[in-house]
Amino acid sequence: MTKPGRYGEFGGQYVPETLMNALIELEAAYTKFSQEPEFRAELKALLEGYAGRPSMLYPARKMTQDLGGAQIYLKREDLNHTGSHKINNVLGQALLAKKMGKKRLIAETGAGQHGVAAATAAALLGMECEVFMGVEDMERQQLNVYRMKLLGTKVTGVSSGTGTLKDAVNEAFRCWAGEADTTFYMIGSVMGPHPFPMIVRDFQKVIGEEVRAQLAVEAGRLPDCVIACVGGGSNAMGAFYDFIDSPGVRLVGAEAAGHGVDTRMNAATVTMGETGVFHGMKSLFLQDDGGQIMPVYSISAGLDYPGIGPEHAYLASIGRAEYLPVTDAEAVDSFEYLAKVEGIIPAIESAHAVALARKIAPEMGPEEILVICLSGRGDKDVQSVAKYRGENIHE
Amino acid sequence: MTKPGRYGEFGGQYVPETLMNALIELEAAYTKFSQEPEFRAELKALLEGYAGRPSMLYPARKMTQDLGGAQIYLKREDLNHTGSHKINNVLGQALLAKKMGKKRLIAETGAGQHGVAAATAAALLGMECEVFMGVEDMERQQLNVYRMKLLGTKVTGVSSGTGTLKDAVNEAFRCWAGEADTTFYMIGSVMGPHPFPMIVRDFQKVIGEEVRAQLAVEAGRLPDCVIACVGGGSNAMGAFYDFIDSPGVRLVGAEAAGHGVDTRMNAATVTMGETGVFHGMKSLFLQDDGGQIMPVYSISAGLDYPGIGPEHAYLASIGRAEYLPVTDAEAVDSFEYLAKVEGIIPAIESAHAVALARKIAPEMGPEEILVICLSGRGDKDVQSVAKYRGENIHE
Amino acid sequence: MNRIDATFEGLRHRREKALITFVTAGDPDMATTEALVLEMIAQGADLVELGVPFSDPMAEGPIIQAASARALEAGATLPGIFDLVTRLRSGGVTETPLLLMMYLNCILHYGKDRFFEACARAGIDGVIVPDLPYGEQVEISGEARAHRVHLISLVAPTSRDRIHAIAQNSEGFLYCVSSLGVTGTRAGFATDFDAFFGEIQRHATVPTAVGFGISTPEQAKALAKYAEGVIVGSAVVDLVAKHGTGAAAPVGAFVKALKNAIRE
Amino acid sequence: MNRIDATFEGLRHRREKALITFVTAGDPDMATTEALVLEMIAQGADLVELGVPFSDPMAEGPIIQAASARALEAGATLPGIFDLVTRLRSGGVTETPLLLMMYLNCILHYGKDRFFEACARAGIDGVIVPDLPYGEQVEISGEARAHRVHLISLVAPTSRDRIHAIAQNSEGFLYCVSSLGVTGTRAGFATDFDAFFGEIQRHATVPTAVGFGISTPEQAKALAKYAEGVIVGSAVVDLVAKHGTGAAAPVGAFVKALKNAIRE
Ligand SMILES: Cc1ncc(COP(=O)(O)O)c(C=O)c1O
Ligand SMILES: Cc1ncc(COP(=O)(O)O)c(C=O)c1O
Repeated sequence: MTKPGRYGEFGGQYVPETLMNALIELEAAYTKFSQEPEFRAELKALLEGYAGRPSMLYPARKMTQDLGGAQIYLKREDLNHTGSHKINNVLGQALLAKKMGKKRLIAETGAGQHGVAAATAAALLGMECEVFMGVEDMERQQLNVYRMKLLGTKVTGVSSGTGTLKDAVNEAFRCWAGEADTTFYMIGSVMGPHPFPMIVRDFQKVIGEEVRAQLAVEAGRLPDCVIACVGGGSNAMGAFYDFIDSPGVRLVGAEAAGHGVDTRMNAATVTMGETGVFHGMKSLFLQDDGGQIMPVYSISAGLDYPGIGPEHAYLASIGRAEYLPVTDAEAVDSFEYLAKVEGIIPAIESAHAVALARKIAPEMGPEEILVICLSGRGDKDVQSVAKYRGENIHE
Repeated sequence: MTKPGRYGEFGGQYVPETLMNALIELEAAYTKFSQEPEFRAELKALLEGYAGRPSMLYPARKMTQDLGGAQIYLKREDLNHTGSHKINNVLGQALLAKKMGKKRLIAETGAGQHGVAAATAAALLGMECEVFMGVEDMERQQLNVYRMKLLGTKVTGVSSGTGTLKDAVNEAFRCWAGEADTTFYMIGSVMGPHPFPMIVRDFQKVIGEEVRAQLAVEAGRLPDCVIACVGGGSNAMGAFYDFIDSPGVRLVGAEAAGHGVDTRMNAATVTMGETGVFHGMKSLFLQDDGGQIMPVYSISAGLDYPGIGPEHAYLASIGRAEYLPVTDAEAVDSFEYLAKVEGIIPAIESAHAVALARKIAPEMGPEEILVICLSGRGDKDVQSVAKYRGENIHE
Repeated sequence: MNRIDATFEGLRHRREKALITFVTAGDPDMATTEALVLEMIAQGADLVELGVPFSDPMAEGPIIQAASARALEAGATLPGIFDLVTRLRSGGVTETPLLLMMYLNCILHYGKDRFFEACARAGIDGVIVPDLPYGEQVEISGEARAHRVHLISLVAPTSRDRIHAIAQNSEGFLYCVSSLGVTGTRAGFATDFDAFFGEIQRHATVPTAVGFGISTPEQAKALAKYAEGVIVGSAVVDLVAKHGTGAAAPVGAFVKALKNAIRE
Repeated sequence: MNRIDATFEGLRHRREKALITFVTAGDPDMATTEALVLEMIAQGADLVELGVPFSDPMAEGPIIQAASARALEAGATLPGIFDLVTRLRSGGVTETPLLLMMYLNCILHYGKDRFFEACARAGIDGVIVPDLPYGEQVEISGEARAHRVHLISLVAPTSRDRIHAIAQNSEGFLYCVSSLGVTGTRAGFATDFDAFFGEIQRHATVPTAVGFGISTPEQAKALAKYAEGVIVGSAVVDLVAKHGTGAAAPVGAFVKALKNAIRE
């Protein structure tokens, strides 16, 4: 990292001046509280006593045997309360908000995963919460909208732009700009202006730290490869971070290639994107000829984002991590594979990581260890996979 | 217990002679393996290393504060892999089946919870699996049907009778009667002929044992009251069993009262049922004037069963446990309550237990401890609760 | 003397095998059942089983399940079945044993003692309870005996060590289940009948009858050699399903063919 | 001398406040924008901002968001906007400063140096980049300066400790954001303008202009007293939304009213 908030050339704080004070205040508060033993103890209590951490590191013996290469472990974030790694981040941010004396939480959401997590944290900590969600996404994800309402959160539709995640992010920033004194913006991934990418990464790095500790006990050594899917990049950064300075650990991110990187229907930011500035950060983005942000596509709603967190862009630029595209077809195939082989239905996001593992593991030796970050569970995706397979399912 | 397989007058083995040998073989195998350290170690490894046990005992501080009585703890079976206590049972039974040299597993399912758990265990242990499911239930629960197929299980529709859970049980027994030499029947609750109620209870009693151990650490003492919902009764028996001989622990089961016990639309077996023989056991059943088994109703598919496990019937008969009816309205209300207050969306089954806790906790002292067995998570129920509230949600 | 015992004794004297046929009472209505019973007896049935419909006939295959559902739908009840038996007994069926085949819950719900008293009064000679295996029979055996109604025991190829005890403690006749699984019609049998019946006959104190899956005169003939009687259920019920209230003639013809087949 | 500096100097001599108006370029089409710019200048606009449409205008409220979307839909591009500016400059708009208001990504994507060169060539005097706060301006400030295009700084009521540095380092004019949140029309302002502008004026080295939410001549007049200029955007764009290609007349009338209000 070059200067605070920068990862090489990436990162920064590209936001309207109206928001700068809020970012400065946030950074100061985070710096203060994240070093206080009390804050750390409270967060630990929430993670262990509510989210269910540490999450299991599961030796996938049948998969290992089937692929005939590296020993495969699954980091079971799917077993967390609310079903994904998103809870790690929202508990951290909500607690921080509470310490900062904020009364109100806001968040953006795409398919609703981060929104549901945010609403959960808000309910638990007794705070008001409003989630911005594209109207297209609301229509597609009515169940998650209802879930957020059940948790006591107000869901506000965003009809500007494509009516999807990126527009919801825009709207959350706009809202925050108007009321940052009372309101805390809980961003959903390692994205946005500094200090968000740092804060979210810090709240997610528990994933990799646990992997290190668990493997030390299980195998007495480091993993040889860690694979995670990358939307904004929070579960991947969480899984990678503790290993960045261990050069023997290969870090691989799975990007959503949708219908293929040779089509316009993908969300493979590192593979296909260009450096740009968007959502407050300098990073890699899928853009058209005029520098307009492109509509993106993936079967996986959680990977359907035209950018990537700046720290990932940096790791890609220096070659410390690789980011490889995985198509819808490969992801669905691996979704089905893990269900059949291990009795675990992964989130379709996580299935992208599984797909890469199925390519990489057989090329590794049987003494080597490959860890897949299983970022979430797939209950939410069964319907769309069925639809993908041409089965007409209603509930 | 009076004689093996009997709980007072309840229990027994009321099955066709064609099945008796299978039951005898099962009992012998269970007796043998359940005492072997190797079997116990393997099961423990599955429960801890796959299902995610021990499940958290969560102090529900906001709920405690809100109700102003006993200290409330939630036993978080919802955090288990596949989202409910059902996994405890299927891992035990599937492992037993494997030890017995069976190639094939069969199971019945109502809404699909036990079926999905069974399919999961089968996938994990690499065994063939067929699940019987009423055609009505299949139509209502297409997602779970697809989920089972994803896990590699064959789902067979049962159109006889009411095309629901009880008919699926009938069909599973019929199937088993024809091929018990190769096939293991994994029953889904503490029901059916001996030794099933005992086996399932033994595989579920880990719930109560963990509660005891966890509370000993947390509070240095026993709970004063344990509440669980009762369909067939497996999560309740699992939660109660370790405390039966501790007379200071009040045991309360929540029965589904559907539209009310003054209507025909309920499933409140202890409150409204009579002693009878069905599904291989003597117990309490909802029956009509002619001794025909009644169609039952509850908003909760998992409690929608016309009987109850024989050990519960016994505990009710001797007054050791109470079984109180909870209506749909009360359950939905408590479903919403727990979401808002603790950020936990419970299974609608478990919400029945929460509803009783909301009545009982305020009558207890602040030094007393009440444990709710949160048998499962409520993602599966969001849609039907929305429908109950008149919201039209599609996916 | 119980009509079952008398009937088997008479058959033994005549060196004949017993033909035992089954219909579900009240399918499609009680009048048809009455006609069917009379016709089956006229065409050679030596004993008749009346199935008491139950919502959840766990031991039955699809044919009898469906008949049971039709009968319940048509309003069949246990009191109605007792009335039918009473009518049959007063209408000339004085010698042929009539049995009820039914699930335990209906007996318990009616009241055990009251039930067997009603059996005796109406003229029921035996009761077959598929979900009451040997070992649980104490549940109702006292009441049955008090009213001189035979509780028929079943024995299956999988009964193994239990065959001895079941055979020795049976009354009326011993119902030998010819195939695993549930009732229904079958193309063939996987059972090793020589071994199975060898074991049974070593211990049996009452006549034996074989049933479950017998649907043709040929099958009846082939199995008749192992036992004193042959039981045919689903195949009859199947004809009732097809012919409804007009089933008496085809059922009669079928029963006649069965009786001829086991008579040769 | 940059036209912005010259214009403010002239206004100061005449003891007039600057009226700065905004339209989204290409909404609903370039010809209309051209007509609007000419009409606004004719009716008293002293500086004109052209909004470069962006897919994701994070600092904008619904009115300008919608205009941006309409312009993109109609095919507006940065080269097209440079063409428009070139046409305006060769068509007689020689003195009035023209500024681009746009998001950083469009500049980076076009190429920083190439962009400012194009600005200079076409006759753009300043660039307002809402997502480039003081502190990140080094990103493009070198290139801007090389081509003598002013990079306009914004300062907000929440800028607090930053006001000093921003004010001291600004060029052209200092864009003082009159309300929090995004652009748009507002009924009232919660800002303590005396304190805010007191702090700004203590440090400002260039003229100040106030904007964000000013939609009526009355508001313009009330706020004009704090600064050397008043910026009106959404209210103009709203008229374009309503009147489309026929917006020149109503926009002209509105601009005239605004200018009159701040002239008194
Ligand atoms: C299960 C799961 N995995 C991964 C992601 C992608 O987010 P990120 O890249 O920030 O981990 C999401 C986003 O919703 C998700 O729900
Ligand atoms: C979450 C949950 N709780 C409870 C039950 C009821 O079963 P039991 O009474 O055997 O625990 C079910 C059955 O499907 C269930 O899914």
